[in-house]
Amino acid sequence: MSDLTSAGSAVGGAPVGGDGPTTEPSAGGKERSTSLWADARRQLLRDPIFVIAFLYIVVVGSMAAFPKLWTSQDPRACSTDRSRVSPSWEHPFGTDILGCDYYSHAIYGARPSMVIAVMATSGIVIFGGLLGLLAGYYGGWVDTIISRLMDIVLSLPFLLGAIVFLTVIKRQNIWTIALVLFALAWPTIARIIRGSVISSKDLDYVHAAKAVGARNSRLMFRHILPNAIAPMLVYATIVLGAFVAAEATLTFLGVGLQAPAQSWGTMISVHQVYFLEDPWLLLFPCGLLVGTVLSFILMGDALRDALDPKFR
Amino acid sequence: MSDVVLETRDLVKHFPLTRGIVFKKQYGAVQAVDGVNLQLRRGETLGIVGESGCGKSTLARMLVGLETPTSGDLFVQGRNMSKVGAEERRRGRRNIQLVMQDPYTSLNPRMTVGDIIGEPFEVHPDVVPKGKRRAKVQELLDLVGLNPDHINRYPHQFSGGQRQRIGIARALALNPEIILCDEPVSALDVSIQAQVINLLEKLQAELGLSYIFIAHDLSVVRHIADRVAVMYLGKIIEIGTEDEIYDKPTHPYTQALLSAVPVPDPKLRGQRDQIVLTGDVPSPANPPSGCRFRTRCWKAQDICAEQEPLLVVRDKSDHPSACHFAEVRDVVHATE
Amino acid sequence: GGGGDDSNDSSGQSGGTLRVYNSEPAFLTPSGGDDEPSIYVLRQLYRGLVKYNAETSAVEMDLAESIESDDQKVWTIKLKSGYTFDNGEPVNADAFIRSWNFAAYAPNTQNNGYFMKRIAGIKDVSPEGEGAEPTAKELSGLKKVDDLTFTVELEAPFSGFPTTVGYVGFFPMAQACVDDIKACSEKPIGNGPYKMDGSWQHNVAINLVRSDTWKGEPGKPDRIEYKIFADVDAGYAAFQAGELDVMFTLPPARYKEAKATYGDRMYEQPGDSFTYVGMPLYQDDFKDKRIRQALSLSIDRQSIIDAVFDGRFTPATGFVAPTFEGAREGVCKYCTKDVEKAKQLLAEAGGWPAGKKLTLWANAGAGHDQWLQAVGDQIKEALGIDYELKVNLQFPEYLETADKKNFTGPYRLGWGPDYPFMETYLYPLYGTGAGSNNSGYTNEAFDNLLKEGDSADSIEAAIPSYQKAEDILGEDLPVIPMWFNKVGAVYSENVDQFVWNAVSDADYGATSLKQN
Amino acid sequence: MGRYVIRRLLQFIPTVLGTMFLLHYMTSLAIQFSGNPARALFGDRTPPPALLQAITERLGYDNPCLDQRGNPCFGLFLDRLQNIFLHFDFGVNLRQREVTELVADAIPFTLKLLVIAIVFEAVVGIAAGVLAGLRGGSFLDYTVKISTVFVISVPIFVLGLVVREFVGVKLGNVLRGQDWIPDLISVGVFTPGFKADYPFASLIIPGMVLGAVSLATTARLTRTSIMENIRADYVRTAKAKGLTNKRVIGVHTLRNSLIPVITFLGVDIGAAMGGAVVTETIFNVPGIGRLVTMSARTGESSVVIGVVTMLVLVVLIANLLVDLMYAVLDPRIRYE
Amino acid sequence: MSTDVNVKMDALAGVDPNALPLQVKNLHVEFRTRNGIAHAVNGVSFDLRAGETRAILGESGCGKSVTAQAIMGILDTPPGFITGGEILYRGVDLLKLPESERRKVRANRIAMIFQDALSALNPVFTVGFQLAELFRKHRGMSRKDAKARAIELLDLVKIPAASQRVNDYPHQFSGGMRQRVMIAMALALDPEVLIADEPTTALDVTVQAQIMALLAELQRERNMGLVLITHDMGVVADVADQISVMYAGRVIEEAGVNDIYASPAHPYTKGLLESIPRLDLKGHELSAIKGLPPMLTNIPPGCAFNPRCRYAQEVCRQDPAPPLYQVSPSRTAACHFWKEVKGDE
Ligand SMILES: Nc1ncnc2c1ncn2[C@@H]1O[C@H](COP(=O)(O)OP(=O)(O)OP(=O)(O)O)[C@@H](O)[C@H]1O
Ligand SMILES: Nc1ncnc2c1ncn2[C@@H]1O[C@H](COP(=O)(O)OP(=O)(O)OP(=O)(O)O)[C@@H](O)[C@H]1O
Ligand SMILES: [Mg+2]
Ligand SMILES: [Mg+2]
Repeated sequence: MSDLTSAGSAVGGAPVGGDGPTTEPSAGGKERSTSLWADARRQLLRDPIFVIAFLYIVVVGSMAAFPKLWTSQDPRACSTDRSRVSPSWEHPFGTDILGCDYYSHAIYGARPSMVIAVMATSGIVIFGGLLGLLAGYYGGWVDTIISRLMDIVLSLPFLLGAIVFLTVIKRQNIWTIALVLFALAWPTIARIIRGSVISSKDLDYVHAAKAVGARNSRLMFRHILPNAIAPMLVYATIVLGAFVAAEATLTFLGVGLQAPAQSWGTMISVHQVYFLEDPWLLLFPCGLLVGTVLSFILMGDALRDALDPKFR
Repeated sequence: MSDVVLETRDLVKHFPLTRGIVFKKQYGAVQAVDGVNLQLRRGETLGIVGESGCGKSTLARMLVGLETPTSGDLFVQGRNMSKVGAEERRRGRRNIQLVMQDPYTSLNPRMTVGDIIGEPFEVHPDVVPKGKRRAKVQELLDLVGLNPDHINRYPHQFSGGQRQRIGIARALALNPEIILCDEPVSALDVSIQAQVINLLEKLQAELGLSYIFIAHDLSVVRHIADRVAVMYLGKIIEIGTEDEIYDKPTHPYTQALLSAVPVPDPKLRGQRDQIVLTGDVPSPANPPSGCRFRTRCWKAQDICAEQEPLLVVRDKSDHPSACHFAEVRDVVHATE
Repeated sequence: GGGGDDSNDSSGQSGGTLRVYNSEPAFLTPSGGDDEPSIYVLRQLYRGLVKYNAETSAVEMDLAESIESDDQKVWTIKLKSGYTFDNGEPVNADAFIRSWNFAAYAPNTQNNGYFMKRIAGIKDVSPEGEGAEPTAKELSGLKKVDDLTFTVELEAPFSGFPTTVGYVGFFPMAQACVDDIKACSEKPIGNGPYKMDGSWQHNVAINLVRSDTWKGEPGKPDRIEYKIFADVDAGYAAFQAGELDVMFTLPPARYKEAKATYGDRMYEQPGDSFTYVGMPLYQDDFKDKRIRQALSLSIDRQSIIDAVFDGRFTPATGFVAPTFEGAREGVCKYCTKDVEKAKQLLAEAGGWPAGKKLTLWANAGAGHDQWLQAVGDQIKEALGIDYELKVNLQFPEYLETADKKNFTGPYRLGWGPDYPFMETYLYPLYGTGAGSNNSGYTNEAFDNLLKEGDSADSIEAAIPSYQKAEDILGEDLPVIPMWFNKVGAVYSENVDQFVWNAVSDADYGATSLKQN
Repeated sequence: MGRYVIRRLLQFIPTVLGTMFLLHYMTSLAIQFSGNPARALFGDRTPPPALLQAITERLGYDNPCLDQRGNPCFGLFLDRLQNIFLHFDFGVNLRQREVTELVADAIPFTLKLLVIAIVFEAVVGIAAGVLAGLRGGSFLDYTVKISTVFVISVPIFVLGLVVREFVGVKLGNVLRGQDWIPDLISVGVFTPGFKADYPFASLIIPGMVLGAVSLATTARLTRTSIMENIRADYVRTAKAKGLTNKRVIGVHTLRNSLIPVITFLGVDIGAAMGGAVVTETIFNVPGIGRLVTMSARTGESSVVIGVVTMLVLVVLIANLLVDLMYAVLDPRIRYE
Repeated sequence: MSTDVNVKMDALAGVDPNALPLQVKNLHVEFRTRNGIAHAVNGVSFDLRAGETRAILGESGCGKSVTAQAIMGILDTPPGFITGGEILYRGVDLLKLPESERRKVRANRIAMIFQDALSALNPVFTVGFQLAELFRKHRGMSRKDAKARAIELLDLVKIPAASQRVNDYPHQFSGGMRQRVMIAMALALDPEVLIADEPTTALDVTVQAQIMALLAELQRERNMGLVLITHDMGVVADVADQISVMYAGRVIEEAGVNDIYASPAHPYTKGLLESIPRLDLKGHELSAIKGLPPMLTNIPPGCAFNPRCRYAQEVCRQDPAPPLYQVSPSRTAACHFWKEVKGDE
């Protein structure tokens, strides 16, 4: 009867498990190496909301990176003689109170907003991620110290903390603002990572790797971190949006970027007082800002769905 | 005794229960494994059975070095692993590999099959030279009956049985002598389970492996094991050859366990001598005094509470059994 | 001051509750309150030796019978009798001497101690050296003659002295107030037409009611409620929602809209606060006056005012507010835009160092960067000098930078008069070694003209000297005058007659409500 | 439970001290680098040195360490701690008012605002989340998702300004024109800012604006949580028990789903306090947020330290309460 | 005993007391998912007599639980949809009843036990609350009476110190006790049919023996029909009267318990029996069924088992799938070659 159960495997005895239930149609020939990420990518590209949000971010990103691509006007060529002129063909967004072209302002204003958000976010991802990883992986006193540190920072309400720090630092440029956002926000990511590291460090495959003799660094970076990274990525996307908005809010509170630096935040906070008279002065930068924040959040959402094994 | 490849002496694992923040105070311990003596001979399969929570996995984890014993010694090929340096321990660990219970969680979902099986080579670079690793991985895949072309696939593209084969291939990568299987088939369907069991047996025959095979399915253990140890609350309460345990069980717990296994034969219905135990397994944090089984035992007497029965051969049995009143009773073929 | 009889015949003029905008005051004591919100309240709670005429700014005796001097150095002050504090203490010579001494004595940490700086003996109660301890508790220059008479000796002659004592810092204080200054600030013991109803609800409201101990001309409303706002925009929103009767100021950006909406209930008048761009004369680049003139000539003040401030300011062509006696137009000949002349002057001065950026300074968070940027843009356009802004210093640090003379380029600052006498715009800002002379300007001729004015026989006689001094400034331009503010107040339909005092601003006690 | 509370309270100590030191150091640095905040009291006028010095002393900025850049001023910190913990003396602000008094004045407003915000956020957020969660993927779900996300992506100050202008002033003026609407509504609720005459009603709109920020998160959290729980086995059991749909959702799903939401709401109190900075400024609420913003700008370190320390305590205690609530809601969490 | 409270309060229109307690006819269920339509149940039929135990046997994913959920009416819709068939309770087609009527059947007449008792009990309510709820909502009892009944029930399922344990939460019970609580809950309203979906899979053998003994006892007492879903051939041999073997959403063999074990008529059943290691039969190599069960989104044409079948011929690979052949008066098998399979031993 054994001839019946063995399905012609080279070794004999053990049957080859044929094409499993989850294999793609046998296209023959080449193996496509699909991973969770590849799957997620495919699903994301099919999601119209994600695609629109992504395109929007690409547009904003290119404004930040290559403003010249979008406008040939010099945003600093101003004249108080044409203060607050309504949108026209020549000035599609009109002019601001100093008579500068508002459209080119908006284009050039993308950079500080995006740079701050991107720098602060990469900071918290790297630093927060690392501390979270260490705390979660080693536990014990390492965890105690890092956790207390996180408690201290987290117990400071975010905006209050930012105000205190920025008034103290005083040099309010994109670096310091990014630094403060980073300094106040890293614990959240650290906490997320710590949580997912703690829950994944006892997973069977980590033990399996340990059992073949893998060292701590290998366990951490090869096995634990890649699996903890999905929630972090989702959070990071949302945080990017939050930081874009935070920059504007700090500027409104008078501790954000200062003239002559131009960001959407400064545009909004300078012109918010005119929103009854000349609403477009508020609407254009606000629209860009809200669009960016919205796009980041929606991208984060879509990413979460795509990476969530429950949905596959 | 040169053919003993693995031996434990009084192996103990207690998980402390603590309270306090700065000054941790221990107020008790989960006695997960409490003084286990085992020997594993070359080429043999030692089955370990017992109810959930009795310490089987903890024992296994100590054997492969995932858990440090609280006390006791572990000898691998005569070397006391608790006395050697860290590096040697790491090398010694190569000799014992682990196959885990759940094929769905024991493989890293973000690594390809090739990476998973090849990982041991990266950890121990001296085993296979760099250039030959891929070929070796494919060889292993072939050995466990998977298509070597699937080396770049991810675990989720395989079924449970196939995943378990990947786990076995990973365990085989470092050419170990001992493979520890912690419930390797519990998560699989019967039809698939048989495939894996057959594979394990085939590999043992071909490669001369020694197995420690943990399961709570007594039929599977009987099928594969040469000798069987029965655990209860962190202790081995009976140990012997497969025939001795199944045909001539002497410990009341073993007897109850065996009698509770349903036999897939309706003709035997109502004819078997079923012993239905009452009550639950006591907490390992607070085990009963004396004999740990006495709270559920129908034979229990005063002595059982006072004196812990040793795992020795007694008058009415031919193999070691930790019961003061060890006595053979045929439960499987009871009334045939 | 007249008696208390006139309000009775003009019925419908007196009574009602006036709700006004205010910010949180710092201290409600004459010795401590030096900020606008405090002063607005204090002026209704307290009264001093003199008051200012609402239209002409002229000094009129209030509690004083007379203030006289022969040498402009020793002044004799005679008080009217019969006035008391709310707690019954008499308002006599002691009340004034006590108050001024209390303010001057440094360890009492009273902000208005600053204003006692002209009185003889100030160095002993508030020494200047680093870490020096006061050697006296009382000003040697204050001498009581009898209950209603005392003399004040100044360090140096000052003809404008009578104009200064109408400032709240010179108001009297009761003994009980000095004994517990903290309590006195929470629940003031005033001597004026109103007293506090309840106590100070911090950050929320201050309510005043008519005081029955006041013997002078009574206030019009029965009650004045100061609603406290942290933010002028929030205050304006409340006004729009009908929650305020008077808003003495407007959010800059709302001016146009307010004018359109409340045109007939808007009060506008030239103000006296002076905004300028200071020149760091201690920097080599600014030593040549032609450079300063060129910079000033490049600026179109009106255009900036129109763009950034909705035309709310008056371009400055002099250094003294136009409302002041002795002020003239066109003192500064370089204060209207003339690009050709600017270029020419710059060229004559040897041009601006190539590639060097002009650094424009302002303190952070007060919205100055906007107009400063416009100034920079205009200079850049006219003279081709590129600029950068340095606008990130908080006020304390900014002021310290000014004190230490560390500015590297033109800096914005402002000045408000301490008393209605044109000297207040001159000596403190440009006198050699004067406290607020941040540009480091020194000119002997200027100093001498001021001295001449200070010791003139009367206020009127002093003016010509001061005007000559101002002319020197117009040529030297130690600071570039930008503009004087324009008062823009709005009031609600409940208000019958709104009264603005050119010196002491909105006068709530004199503002009457419609009766219905 | 009591033991747990004590343990948690002890855990606060390092956190509170750490936060206080952080603030102390930041504010000391501020003085070291940018000079004496008392100087700003005099503005353009240069104060007599003795007066400035006396005021500096009175405010406690005379410690010589404040002249050395980078000096952490441990001595000053210890003095402050002593004053705070032994005498409950947090120092004075630039206007020489006791910080404790300032806080006592301001905190009732902030607390009221927070309560309104949290209640609004909880009621509306949870309701929206439940509706969306029950009909995952429907139009309603979509609407809730988009509208809540939209609300978070608008910076709170823009939202606040727009609401103040359009709801408080414009709509309010229309309502105030109608005689039949009671004053409490037209004057009290629809107001552009806080009003002492309507201490509660006039905080409703500011509270809602404050709550709107986290509304989206609450709604989304509830939605996910509901969607997870609605598929849970015990919900299936509840259905199998023949319970009405209302009871299945209202009793068996909601309570479980609310556990993470309540945790979030607790943690959000901290964030809401931060948001109060903006809301209080826009709506002229004389609360803590406005106080601390002003103090930070004028460099009044004692106020900043005092106020933020108290806020941190509030946040920590809120977290503790949430934990306790968690234990009440979820019996699985047991504390020794 | 308090039988009075067990009187069904809500009468169900059209009930024929003489009809079978449960009949499933040609049930079809599909799941509409992102990855296509999964045909989880493709024409399941079986009858259940009072007092009888019918085992539904099959591998993981073959549709056993979905069938049970469809009978209870607790399928997640969407994605699950019943696309055909009838479910008759004493002659009444439950699928045609409005939801409010249907609700009265649940727990009252047909009750269910789930596999994982820990997750099937609500973690945030006491066991007593969850038991008493049934009496309060279906019988309108007061809290106090309901509680008393809950204690009685816990006693009935042999939970020691029931009157104290009634206030405990599920996590405070051991696995076996939780499953007993589930049983108590299912039996509370004295149903005529009990569906037990793998009631002992998560339990140790010794506990499994306790639970199965308890179930058998209660079933006998109440003359209740029991649908036992399991994949444990041993348990089935011990307790079942009738067996339906499922494969890929279809019943492929149906017979009395002795017949199946003695001579399986479907190659799948046969393979299943051969692949279990048996305590009493040691030694010979296990004969495994090669290959894997099909994906339900992509069931092969013809007999779903054909790719794994050693008897398969061309006819098996072609639609339609083999019908249920009448093997003997009381048994059927869906294999074209049932005769060969049955005879081949
Ligand atoms: N890290 C740990 N900390 C504390 N207690 C533990 C830990 N690991 C295991 N235990 C306890 O030790 C006992 C034995 O656990 P173990 O996992 O070895 O049981 P097992 O026999 O493998 O059970 P199963 O059959 O369910 O796998 C259990 O009571 C368990 O709760
Ligand atoms: N909610 C669902 N959404 C999509 N597919 C489902 C859902 N529930 C079940 N299925 C699918 O229906 C098929 C049958 O599932 P079912 O739970 O009935 O299997 P089972 O026979 O009970 O298996 P097990 O022995 O593992 O419990 C499976 O392939 C499963 O993937
Ligand atoms: Mg285990
Ligand atoms: Mg199932």
